[in-house]
Amino acid sequence: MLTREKYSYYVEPSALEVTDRPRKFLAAFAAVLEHSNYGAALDTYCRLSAKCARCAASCQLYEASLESRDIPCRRSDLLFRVYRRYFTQAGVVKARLFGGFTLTDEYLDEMAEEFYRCTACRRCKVTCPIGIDHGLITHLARWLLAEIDVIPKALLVSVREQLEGVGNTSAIPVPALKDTCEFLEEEFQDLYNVEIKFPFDVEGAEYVFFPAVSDYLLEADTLMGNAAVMHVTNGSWTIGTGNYDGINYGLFYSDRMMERIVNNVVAEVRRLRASKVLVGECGHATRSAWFIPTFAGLDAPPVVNCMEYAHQMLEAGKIPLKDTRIEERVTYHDPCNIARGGRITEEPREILRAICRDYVEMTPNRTRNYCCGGGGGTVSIDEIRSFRTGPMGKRKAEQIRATEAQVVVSPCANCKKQLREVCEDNELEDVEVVGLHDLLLKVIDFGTAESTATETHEEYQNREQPETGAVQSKIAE
Amino acid sequence: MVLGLLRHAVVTVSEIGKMVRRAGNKDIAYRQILLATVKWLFPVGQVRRRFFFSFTTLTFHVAVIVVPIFLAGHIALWKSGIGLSWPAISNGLADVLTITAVATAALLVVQRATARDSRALSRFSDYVLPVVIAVPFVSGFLVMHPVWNPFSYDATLFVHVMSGNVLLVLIPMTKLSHMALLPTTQLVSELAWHFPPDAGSKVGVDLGKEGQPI
Amino acid sequence: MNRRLLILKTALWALVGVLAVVTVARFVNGLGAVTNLSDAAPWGLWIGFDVMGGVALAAGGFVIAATVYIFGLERYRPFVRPAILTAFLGYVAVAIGLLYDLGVPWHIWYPVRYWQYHSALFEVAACVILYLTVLTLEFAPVVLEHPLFDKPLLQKVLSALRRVTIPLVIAGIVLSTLHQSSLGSLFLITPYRLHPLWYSPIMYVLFFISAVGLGLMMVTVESLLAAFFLDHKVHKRLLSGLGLAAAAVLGSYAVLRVGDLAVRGVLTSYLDSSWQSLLFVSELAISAIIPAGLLLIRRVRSSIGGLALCSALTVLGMVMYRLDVAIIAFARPEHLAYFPSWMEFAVTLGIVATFILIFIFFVENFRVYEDIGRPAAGPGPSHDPATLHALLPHRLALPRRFSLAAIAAAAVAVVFLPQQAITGVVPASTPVAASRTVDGVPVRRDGGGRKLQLLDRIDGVPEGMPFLMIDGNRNGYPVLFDHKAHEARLESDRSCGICHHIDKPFDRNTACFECHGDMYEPVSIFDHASHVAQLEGNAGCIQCHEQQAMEKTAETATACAECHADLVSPLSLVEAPADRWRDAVGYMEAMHGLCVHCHEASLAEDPENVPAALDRCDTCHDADRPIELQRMAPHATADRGEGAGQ
Amino acid sequence: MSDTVAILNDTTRCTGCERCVEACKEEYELGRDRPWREQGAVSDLSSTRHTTIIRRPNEHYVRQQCRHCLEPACVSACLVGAMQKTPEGPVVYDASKCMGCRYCLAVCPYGIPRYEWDRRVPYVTKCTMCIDRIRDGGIPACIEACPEEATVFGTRTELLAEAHRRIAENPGKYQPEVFGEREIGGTAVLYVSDRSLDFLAWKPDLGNQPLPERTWAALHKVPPLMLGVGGLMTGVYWVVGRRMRLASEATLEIKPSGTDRQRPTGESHDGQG
Repeated sequence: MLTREKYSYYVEPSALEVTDRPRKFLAAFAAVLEHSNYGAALDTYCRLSAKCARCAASCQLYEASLESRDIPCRRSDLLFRVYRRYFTQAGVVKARLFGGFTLTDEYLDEMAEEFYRCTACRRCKVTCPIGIDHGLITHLARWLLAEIDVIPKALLVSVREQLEGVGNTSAIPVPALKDTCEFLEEEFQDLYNVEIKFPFDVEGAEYVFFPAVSDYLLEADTLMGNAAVMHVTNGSWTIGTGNYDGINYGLFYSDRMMERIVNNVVAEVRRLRASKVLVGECGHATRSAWFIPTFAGLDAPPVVNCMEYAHQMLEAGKIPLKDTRIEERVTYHDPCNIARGGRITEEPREILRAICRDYVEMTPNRTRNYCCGGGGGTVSIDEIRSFRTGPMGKRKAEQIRATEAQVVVSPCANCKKQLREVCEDNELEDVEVVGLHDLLLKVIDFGTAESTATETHEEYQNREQPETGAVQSKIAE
Repeated sequence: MVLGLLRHAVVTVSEIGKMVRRAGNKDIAYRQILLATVKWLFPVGQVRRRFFFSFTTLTFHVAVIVVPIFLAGHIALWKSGIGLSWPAISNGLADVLTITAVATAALLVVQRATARDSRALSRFSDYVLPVVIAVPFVSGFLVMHPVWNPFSYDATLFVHVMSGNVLLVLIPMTKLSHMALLPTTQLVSELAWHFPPDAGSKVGVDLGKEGQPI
Repeated sequence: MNRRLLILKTALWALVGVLAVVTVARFVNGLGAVTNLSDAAPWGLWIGFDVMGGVALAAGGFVIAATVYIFGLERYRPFVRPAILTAFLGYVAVAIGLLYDLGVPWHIWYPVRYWQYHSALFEVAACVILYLTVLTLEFAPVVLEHPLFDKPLLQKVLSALRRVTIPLVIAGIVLSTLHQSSLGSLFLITPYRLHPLWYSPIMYVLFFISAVGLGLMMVTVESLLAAFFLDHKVHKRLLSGLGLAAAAVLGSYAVLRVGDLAVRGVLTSYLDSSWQSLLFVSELAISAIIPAGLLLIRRVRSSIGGLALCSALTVLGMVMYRLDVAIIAFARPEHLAYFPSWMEFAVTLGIVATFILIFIFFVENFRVYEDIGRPAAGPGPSHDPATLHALLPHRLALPRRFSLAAIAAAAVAVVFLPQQAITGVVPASTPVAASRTVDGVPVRRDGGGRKLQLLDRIDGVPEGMPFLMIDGNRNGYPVLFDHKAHEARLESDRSCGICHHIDKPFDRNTACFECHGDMYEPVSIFDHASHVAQLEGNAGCIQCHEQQAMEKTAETATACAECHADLVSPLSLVEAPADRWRDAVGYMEAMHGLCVHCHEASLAEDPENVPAALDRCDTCHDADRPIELQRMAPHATADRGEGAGQ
Repeated sequence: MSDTVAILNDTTRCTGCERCVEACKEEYELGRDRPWREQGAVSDLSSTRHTTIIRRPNEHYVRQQCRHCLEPACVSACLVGAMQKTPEGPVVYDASKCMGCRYCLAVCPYGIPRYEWDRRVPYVTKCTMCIDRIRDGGIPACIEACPEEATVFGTRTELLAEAHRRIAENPGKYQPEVFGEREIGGTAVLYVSDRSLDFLAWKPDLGNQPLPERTWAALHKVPPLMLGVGGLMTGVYWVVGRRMRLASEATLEIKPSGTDRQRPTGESHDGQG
């Protein structure tokens, strides 16, 4: 039963039967203000927002759509109005005197629609003269909407699967996981004639590996790249069969879910008595992992992104490289979640400069980069693909076209899926979107004969991809 | 007014204190936040797409901040009041800056009305505020040059002082409070992301959703 | 937190805000700036209410402690802790109130160092200090029970305190008996000032018994208020028990009081209808007779309304008794009658509010009342979208709400601060009036001096001559100045400049009072308005204030002499001080400076043909004249006090 | 009473020339009189004027100053002993001990001590009979400055004799009694006057009983009261405690219903006699 007519994205049928939503929304809002730290930020933003629309100049969605509802300040004002009316003394007095605004269902629907057009890439925070973080407001608004069951079905189903179902967002049972890994090991054998094992449940390993679980289905090369790097640098790592999913859609729509998912990750690390968390190539997985100290308290396991690890090893010269380099023109896309705060921007660039002959930068980049268009979980909502690749992704497509690069490196599962869709829909078919470790895989010298055979780009292209239908069907119904 | 501002500051600081106490992840990059605050206070290199609007705001802010604080007359008042004094700018410069302040205030209103993006957003107070800010500057200018002042000296001085007071009263009520609160915005935005460890579960308990299927 | 408590706390925080402002004014500008106290009224509201009233109101502590611990009436146990808390906070409030009243507050502990045991005040101070420490020890267990303090060392202290409670209670009772009574004996030494209706040799007994009665009633008031604001369950049966005891005590107080008057034979004097006897009757009725009578009736005693009425009356009455003794019945001259300034009320109310807030804090966070542990989480605000209540949770809302109330009240308080509270005490200004010409006839005086006799126009004596009646402050003691005689002595019109040493433009004999505007204080003679008017308004500014940007003050303006060169008369007797242009000395000093100086000089030159008593005060200031003036100018009342002593 | 120094003021001789006031001001640099709100006229006693002339009708001038009583109420009232009666006689004020409670202002029968209400740190001010001059063998500044011999300095017995001599010599002229001889136990400053000087005190007849005796009458009962009440309380506690213990043992054996104690008699209100 398609529930498409209410919002531009699917919602659980039960969400439509929720009655008395404004009261529940206000109750949730009061509870969140009570227990969280959002109160002070929200109050400061309500007072200071100067409505100067400078953020409009930096929001790629507004530049493309030019609709006034897409101005970040206006979208956040939806929530500010509710806060001012119900949660400030002045608002209540004004309401008592002049009647004024009351929260209605239509208003909530408008909020639901607006807040899922924004990918919370926080590009507007950088240019806002007052420093208002509209990404934070979107994050908070989505949590409040989630409390009245307005959650995109794609995210809801994945999280339900992760917390109550099989244990990860793509519902990959452990045997399927092992089977994929064996397949990859065979791949190593015949491609590079090297014996690389995917270690499972190694007690006391230094790293527990948490990639985006969709890598096991979609990004075999990235996994192989990761395994290769770990093998070559003989880092002690393992994959926890209890929980091998770094994805955390809670970050996108509900702190409640995020808290539970992060606690699961920490529990797994504790179960394996490992010391560190190694996050695979995924922007939001890394960012969620950075919240581990928040939830796990003082003795939280430190978090290392696989790129940071690879860069560290490369600097230390522990990764033997072939003398051949990647020939094609390569450019790098900064995933918002790890680049906006400026935490991981230089490491991937140095690796790429080391292994590519023709590396070129997109402009703007690093902390002021454009969002791939599918951030904030919107990538898994396929029904709004036209919106994502259209208004949202247009700016990105132009950026890629400007660099004329053949290969776009993006160390984030969501970004890769989105960028591939953007390239398909914006006549950039010949551009290939890969992860950083895919390229690393090609240049690592395993020290065995076969490894010298450079596999040309085309052979790689038409190699048979593992079956991906399973995920699609799961999300659709 | 002074008491109001004092309270404003104390309440903000106490709330920030509470946030830090409740946050799960306590190591906050204070140095980095400080750096960001300083960068925001002096927005060099921010002038990009809507250059003209940015230029007006910058000059407006320079004029509006420098003149009241460094005017020789004001400093003399501070000196006779509490004995505090600091170097002042020349009166010529003060006149020039006052005129630029008034001009840019007018420009601000015009640009806000003409630009499509900001027109969609602006509330009534956004148009009125620059005018209210301009009034003390105009009356101040007239008080400084009684010869060109068509009105009586005392009336103009009264308007100058009272409009200044009105401005001070408006600070906590309108967006002018960014004067007082701007330094804390960066810190507050950063702290908001430092969640209390059990915030989610407590909200779940409050809303009676504990243990319910997702 | 129910709505009533919220409103109460907001109001209390507002009072604290006002207290803050007045505290700053009091300690920056001293006592004179903030209070109406004077030499004739050294003790005002702060001593009358805060110290004497406060000590009496805090008597509940030792009364209940005695009832429960000594007389073993266990069922009054629930009242012990609140009573001890009230007593403890009451005595701290007394100490804080004293800090405001003392001229040298940092010497407040000196009674510990310097002993002068002949003084009743020493006994009060010693017992209050000791009793405060006893109360602290008595109340400490309640605090130490809090989980915050369960460190082993503190627990040892707690158990030690619990063991020593009985001796503490006994010490508390003894000390209370001593200082409640010695508060009364403070006034034994002033029989001549305290009205006979209140003064009695056994005042200390009356003070002690009234304190006991008040203590019992105070416990009732406190539990009723706690019920109203803090949802504390009222033990009606126990309160009625207390009520009966109070009735007995108040009754005996009233009998003793009236009996004492009869014994001293003063009873007859209170029958007259003076306001003192009216005050005495109403005070005695409110404090003892009505409550005691009502409390004897069982129905009243066991109804909440009855208890509330009686306890309120007693509290009001006993506080009135303290205020009467300290202030109202304390004789002082009419022109120095004392009424507390609003700032004194603000400090008293502020201190009371602060300690009620602290009381509520203790009640909410420690186990003071059995049934009020943590405040019960009241029903949350309704989240219905049409609601008109702010939904912000208390954690965020309360600090803002209370600080707003405090700051707003403080701002209003600053507005009402009188000038001298801001800039320090300013001497009162006495404007000077013009002298008047009147007819009169010189009359020979027996002492050789020439006495001038005022004439009424109707007398119409031809040889009468006009002379000036100089009475600057219109107090009815004029000085008669024979202008003609002086003119003759100083060679007629050329000599005007001798006295008229500075004249206004185009005026050769500007009168003294036009410049010397105040009787005693120097006053500026520069009239800015007339200058602006003459120099064509705005355009004229720069003629005096050349540097436009600089602050326009007297110092930065051009000197007066540049325009007004000729106004200083060369003959002037008054030597020209440097900045003569700005301040003219007080009128009295100017007149004495000119006249007395000249009289003494001329007396010294040729004593023969100059009347001998020229330099004596009563030559000019004739003490008898007011009687005549009364006849001629009834409006000029002689308001001179009979003398400072009276 | 050892023979203290004293002052005799004869109001008939005083001409109101206020030279004594000027001399007092110079001696202690008291400065210009200012019209404060808390005092009557400018010329009343104040913190800048320790002695003044009260001007009464028909040239009757009375010099008002501290009477330096033999049994001073202010000395007995001051709880820190800032006011002391010096062996030589005058009552002096020690500012370093004063805590500003102003009890002395309230108790002085003649309302003499004045307070520096305008000062931020105020102290009591009053005439100290130029104690330093007396100690160096000199005489107070005011007496030195009086041109009319209206105020004379000497020992009290001497001046009493002189006063009675003057009254005897011109009977019609003076009031029969010397003011200050026996009033409230006698004062060191004596007055002979042609008219009654009752207006100097708060009430015309102060009586001859020294004021400190009235407080001491109550205060000397304090030690016995302390022991009495202490003993009473301990006794009652012991008695009541024993009875309750017996009652509780009784209830343990035969478990009757909880008997209700009779109504409390409240704190015993006999207090001290």
